[in-house]
Amino acid sequence: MQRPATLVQLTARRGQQPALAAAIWQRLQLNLPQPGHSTSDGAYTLIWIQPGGWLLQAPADIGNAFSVQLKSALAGIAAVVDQSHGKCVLQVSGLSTLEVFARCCRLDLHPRVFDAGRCAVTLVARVSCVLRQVDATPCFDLIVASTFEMWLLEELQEASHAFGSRFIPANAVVGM
Amino acid sequence: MPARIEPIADRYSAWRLLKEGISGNRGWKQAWRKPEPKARYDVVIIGGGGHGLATAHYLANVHGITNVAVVQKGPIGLGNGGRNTTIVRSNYLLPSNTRFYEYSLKLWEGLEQDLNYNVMVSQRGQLSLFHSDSERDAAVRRGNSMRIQGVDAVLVDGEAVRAMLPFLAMDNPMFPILGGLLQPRGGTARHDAVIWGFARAADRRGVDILEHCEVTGIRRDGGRVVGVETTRGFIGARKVGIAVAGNTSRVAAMAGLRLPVESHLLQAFVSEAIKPLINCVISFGAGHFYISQTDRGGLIFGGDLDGYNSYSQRGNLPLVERLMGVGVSMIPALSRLRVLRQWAGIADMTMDGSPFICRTLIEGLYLNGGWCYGGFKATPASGWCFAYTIAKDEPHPFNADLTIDRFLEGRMIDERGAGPNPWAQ
Amino acid sequence: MSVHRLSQGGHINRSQRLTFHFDGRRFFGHPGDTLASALLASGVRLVGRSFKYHRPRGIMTAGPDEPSALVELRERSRTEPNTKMTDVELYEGLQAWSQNRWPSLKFDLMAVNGLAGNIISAGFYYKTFMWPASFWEKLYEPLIRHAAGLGRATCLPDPDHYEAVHAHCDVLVVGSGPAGLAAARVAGEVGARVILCERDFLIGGGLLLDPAQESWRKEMIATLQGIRDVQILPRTNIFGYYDHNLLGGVEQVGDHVAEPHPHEVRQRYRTFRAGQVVLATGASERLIAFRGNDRPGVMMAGAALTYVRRFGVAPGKRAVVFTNNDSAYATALALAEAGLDGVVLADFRRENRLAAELRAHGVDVRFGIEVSDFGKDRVTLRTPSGGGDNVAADLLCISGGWNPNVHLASQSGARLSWDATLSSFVPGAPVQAERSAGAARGIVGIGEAARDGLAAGLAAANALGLGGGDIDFPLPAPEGPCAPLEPLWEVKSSGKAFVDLQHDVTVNDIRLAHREGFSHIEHAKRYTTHNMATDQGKLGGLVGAAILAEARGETLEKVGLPTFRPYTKPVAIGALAGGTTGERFQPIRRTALHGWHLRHGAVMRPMGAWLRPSYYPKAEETAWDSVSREARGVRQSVGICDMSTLGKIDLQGPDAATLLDRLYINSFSTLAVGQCRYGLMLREDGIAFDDGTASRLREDHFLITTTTANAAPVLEHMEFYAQTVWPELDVQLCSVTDQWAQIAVAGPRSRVTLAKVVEGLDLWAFRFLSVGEGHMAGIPLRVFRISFSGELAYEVAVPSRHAEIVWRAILAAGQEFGIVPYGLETMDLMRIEKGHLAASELNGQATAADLGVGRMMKKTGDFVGRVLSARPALADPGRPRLVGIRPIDSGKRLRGGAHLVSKPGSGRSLGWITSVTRSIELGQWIGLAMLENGEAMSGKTVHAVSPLHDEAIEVVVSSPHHVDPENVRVRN
Amino acid sequence: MLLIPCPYCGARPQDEFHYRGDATVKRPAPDAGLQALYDFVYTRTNPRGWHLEWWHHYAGCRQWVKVERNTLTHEIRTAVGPAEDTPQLSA
Repeated sequence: MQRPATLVQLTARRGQQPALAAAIWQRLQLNLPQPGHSTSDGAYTLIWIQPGGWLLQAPADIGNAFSVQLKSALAGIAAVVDQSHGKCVLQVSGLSTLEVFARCCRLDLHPRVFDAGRCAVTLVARVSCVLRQVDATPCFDLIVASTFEMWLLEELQEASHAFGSRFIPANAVVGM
Repeated sequence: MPARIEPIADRYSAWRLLKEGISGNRGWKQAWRKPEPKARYDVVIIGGGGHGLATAHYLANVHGITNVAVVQKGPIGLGNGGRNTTIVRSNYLLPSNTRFYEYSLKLWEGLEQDLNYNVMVSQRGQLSLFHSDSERDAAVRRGNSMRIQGVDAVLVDGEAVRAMLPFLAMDNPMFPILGGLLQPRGGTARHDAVIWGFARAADRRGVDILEHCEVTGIRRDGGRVVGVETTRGFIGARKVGIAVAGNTSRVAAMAGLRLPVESHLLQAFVSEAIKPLINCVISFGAGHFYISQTDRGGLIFGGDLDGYNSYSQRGNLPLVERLMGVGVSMIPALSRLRVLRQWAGIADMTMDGSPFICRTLIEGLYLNGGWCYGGFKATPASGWCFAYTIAKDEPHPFNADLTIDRFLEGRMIDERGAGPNPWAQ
Repeated sequence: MSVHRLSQGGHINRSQRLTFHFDGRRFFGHPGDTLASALLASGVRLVGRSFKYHRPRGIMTAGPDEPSALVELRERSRTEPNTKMTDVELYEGLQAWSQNRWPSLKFDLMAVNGLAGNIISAGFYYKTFMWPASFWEKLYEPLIRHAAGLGRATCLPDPDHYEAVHAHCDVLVVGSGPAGLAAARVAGEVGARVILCERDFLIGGGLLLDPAQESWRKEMIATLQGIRDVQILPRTNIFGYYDHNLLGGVEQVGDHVAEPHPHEVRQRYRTFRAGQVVLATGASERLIAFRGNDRPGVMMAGAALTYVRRFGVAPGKRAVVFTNNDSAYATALALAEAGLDGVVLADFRRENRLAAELRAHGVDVRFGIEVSDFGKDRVTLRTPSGGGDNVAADLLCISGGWNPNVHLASQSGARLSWDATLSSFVPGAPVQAERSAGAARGIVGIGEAARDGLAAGLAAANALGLGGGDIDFPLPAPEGPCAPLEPLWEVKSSGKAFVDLQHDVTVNDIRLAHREGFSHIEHAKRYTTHNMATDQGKLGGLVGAAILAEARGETLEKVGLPTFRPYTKPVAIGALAGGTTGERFQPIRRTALHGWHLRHGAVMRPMGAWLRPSYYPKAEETAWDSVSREARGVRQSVGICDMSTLGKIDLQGPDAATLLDRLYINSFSTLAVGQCRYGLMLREDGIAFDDGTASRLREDHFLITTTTANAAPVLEHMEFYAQTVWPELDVQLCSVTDQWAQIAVAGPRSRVTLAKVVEGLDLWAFRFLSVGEGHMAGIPLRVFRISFSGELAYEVAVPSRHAEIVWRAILAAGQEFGIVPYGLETMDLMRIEKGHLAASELNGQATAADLGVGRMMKKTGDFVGRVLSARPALADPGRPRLVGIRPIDSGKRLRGGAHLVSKPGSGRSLGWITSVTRSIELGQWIGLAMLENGEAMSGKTVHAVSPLHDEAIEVVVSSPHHVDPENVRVRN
Repeated sequence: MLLIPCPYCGARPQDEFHYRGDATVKRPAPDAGLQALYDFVYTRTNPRGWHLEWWHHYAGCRQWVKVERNTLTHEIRTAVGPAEDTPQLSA
């Protein structure tokens, strides 16, 4: 039911953040984003999740080999943990998106304070999620622990009840 | 026990009520006097809440120590004594607690006659519901512990619960109600009346209740206490007892004591008055929720702490949202009833969830505190044991375990097994 | 047209008629009406009975301040007791009933209580019902309970829905009168994100009562609707002001229709996190205490004005208006204009310049007059000199002055200060980012309030760094100064003069409370129940305080008011729950194999947030049939179990082993790569916290497992020590609970089964307590040789999305051995047979030694809990220790929670039973227990008693390891 | 719903955090003895006023955040990361 993606959690070893930034730049030409932000080239997205920690979102078809390669490339620089199965990505977009989030999230997502590229690790429907604004259409990626996926889909359904939303479990894209 | 010296004319009774009613209610006296402080007392109790006033009552009426003052920062009884959910019960697991609270329940059962004041002890039963096999085993362990110590407890199965309380949602997917542990002698009492009843009874025996008299310091001479500094001047005392729930750490600090206590918020709620719906006290394991109905008709309910240190007496919404969620999940009919008022008290949470009634390192200084959110039901026994401890300078067996030292010695009385996490106790 | 309905004016739609029922009688009203206005239009005066004396009562107010006009609204599962008819928007088909009367509203037998008024005065119940003691619960209390209460609640579940919505804004404006509208507009025009909340269904507040302001009201609404970042929320009452500028409110989405729209909620709980708040909550009119001030026909003057001007209703035929201030002049004028005969204005003051205008409209204006009684259609007027006059009137409007609605300001933490001009309290200096505006801070006049609102809105925006530029829009003209109010709280006379109409509290009750020493405002409140009714003393709170002040001989300012707390008006409990009830009460977590379990008939059981298979019954099987079949299957051949809920934490970094050494009582730095080890963690207080295994995947890479319940607490605990106590350690932690599904394969045939599935790992060379990597059809697997069942067993970790493929492959491989899927019940059965710990033993009260694993404690080095676990009482060998028990009579059953005693009837418990099961291996009940001196008691007999079940059986004490104590099978 | 100013994530609602008590007590050295451990685990100043305390941002960045909050007013004036020191506490 997930929107397929490869997800890898990167946590810099003590004092190795500059080395991690350099290694990531060399491999992906992406900067390590600051807290509350993400960087993306469309295919690869780096999301800040904690001090010294990022979630790398990569195409689904890139396969196991990717995280294995990354592991060896970052040996001694960062802990590399595959979370492709541990988390899944839901995409929520459409005109009523902010209204739906107002029903299940307590953050202020008004475009003045939370614009494209911003991200937050926060509670959505009482479950810890990574919330990232993909673009201001608005469109959000919601990354959630896979064991809570069904819960979250049900809650999003509930929150979008009044907006006549269509709900497409096949690729878990919620359109408003 | 010394004879009670109470002017017959001031006794409360139905006849008196009738007589006063006919003559315009002109003959009622002040429930307690408003005396000026004396220079010295045998005992000064800091704290005019239920526990402090009960202590004074038992000092006077059991131990014959009547040269006693109860000093209170503002008016009496507006702390936790006046803002609790009025539940009385003795359904504890650990023997130290069970015997203490059971003695308290026995005192409750005779309190109206003892005080000549209707404190409305109403033993309509207290039912603790369980939602899983392991919660049932824990309830069985607790109930058996009570029964072994001679306390009433009945295990009620799911069907019987359904019959007793047809409005319960028995089949919540995450919190099915499998049954409950009932203490038939549990119930409620009228909280304000308890304060006023103890105050009146102590006053009639000569205890001075000194309101608007804030303690600003505890004066010592060497290792011994000699009195208290107050906003109404210094008051000498041979012995000083602290019974200031909500402010235990602060007052103890005046005597240089540091305690294993954190002060936390506990909220309570009352609904609009409705005709009788809930006859007993019900508590749910699911998310911790308890509810009863007052004689006036309001549903009184509460749950967990807000969960952070606070002296503010103002609660916040997370607890409210969660509590109402549990309430409606368990009793769906609550949904359309309206909550009228919410308030909060300061609970002095200890590191094992159990209180202190003990001597301190300072001679003549005694401590009663750390009642977490269980202080109301303890009121009579707390006063009784504290009075005993002060009068005899040694603990009664009922409070022998309730010392501060227990943490250093490893004798915690941890009902919940939550450990030194006061917010979780 | 109804008898009292005016032919024109007001904000009702006369072209449409709504039908409704009150006490079974049919009435008509119009859109725009409240239930109260529609009943008044129909000439209904008696609508309710009071709480204690059951006195007849009418409609006093036109809003949520109403103390008397309460009804049971709607029926069956939608019953809403105690609903204020003044706060109910009329809808087609509305059904309402009067309450707290028997047998009927007109003839209420309980009214006999009124005759005993002097006896059942304040606090009477504290003085009686004490004898005999046993009669309280049996007789007195049931009588009191039956008589008390107001409306009846339903026992049925609520069919309607609720939701929570969380909003953020720069400026929240509460109240949409002139001040609120102006504040919202100016803040919106300087670019602030504004939310304007109005509890009423119409926007405008006091503007709705003045036809001359209608065009301005409409223009303001239209302008606000045109500003993009301004949101207007009618029917939204703010009930509380909380910390950090968060306010709570409820929007009544579907209360003005018979049933909410199918896709809509009934009520919406809203939170507002505001940068700045403008409280434009207006003012409430207060009562004057006099004999008969509660009778049907008495109405607040402002309410009467509202009925005439907003609802087009004449609330009576002949009226007296009794006032001590200017505001009631508008009422008298409106009543006269509405065509009432002989309107008398009795002004307590000496003179007033407004009199001429009123007299010109035929109003009989009299000065220096007070109302001393209101009887049936007769008002007694009295002059200070003692002269009297009776005036025929069926409507008596009263105004004792206005109290600013300071409820929310007070809740926000602001102190109140006394305003002598108003004889009332106004908000003092703000504590949070809020300010009051207009009547809410005592500003009188629509033009004045609008100007004040504009200033407040601008100041709020400025405080957020918004603003600049001249914002200018037309405002209503100021009304100019009004004549001062002359305080009047009570007109003294014999008889009952009420300060709290719903709770029947009289001035004499307040005085009695004072005589008995209940002189502090909070004591008086509690003793008399003044202010504790559903209107929370909005009408008479200050009046009662004034009576108390007089009795105490002190100023009203000194006496003060009881603390303001939520809720500004009562809130449906379901609304506050916000829809998170029933199945949505808490998040539900499902493993990757959840679907398979359901498809294969598993009985699911909640466990924390998880749903887990309890057992997999086949057709006709009882629970025990299923469990015993599953357990036999494992013990005799092979079984498979979903263990995915175990917590899994990934630890990396050069100092990972050091951190584990400091967190567990045993060592992990000595663990070889490819090995795993059982470990126990203590809390810092020395009590056992959690157990699990740690596996060393690489030199600097560990994977630890936790119990299901403690997965989150253990990670938090590790983060505490890693981040705050030993931040110098280079360790990276993260949860991989969701990444890996974990499948236990247990039983003597587990190896041969698994060998058919796992590639790249030689299971015959793979020793007990090893970890290795393999794969299946390209799916990477981690294999652990560990056992919770006591059998030869493995746990296979698989990336969770591939879990079902691997699970099915294992099932297929084991088919020839009769492989069984097994659930929690079987797992529990086997772990009890084996003597492994679970939550019933790890209950936060036991030490490592108590649990029989004290030997694991390393001899040297620091670890969490070491020091405090050595405290004397914890180190006492006499403490209850983990043992096994079984009944001597093998036919008897054991009960979890039974206690162990030396002999039945003993009053001293020696311990208790933590876990029980029927053993497959031993063919009888067995249990684990905590028993004093447990080790020394082995082989001895004690009694397991459960007085709750009236049971006592003899049991023999053994090692907790009922099955294979030598651990032969797991090493096989 | 308090707003906890997480030094990493910004102001966040209280329900993303677990409150974890007094942050002024420091775990003593392993050989400091029973009394020192006892004080660390059990003894609390429990002030009525400014209080330095732990809030674990469990639903966010998972840091143990040190927050200075007034226990009487609930006002918050500083928040720092787990291993940082705050400006001197004053009443």
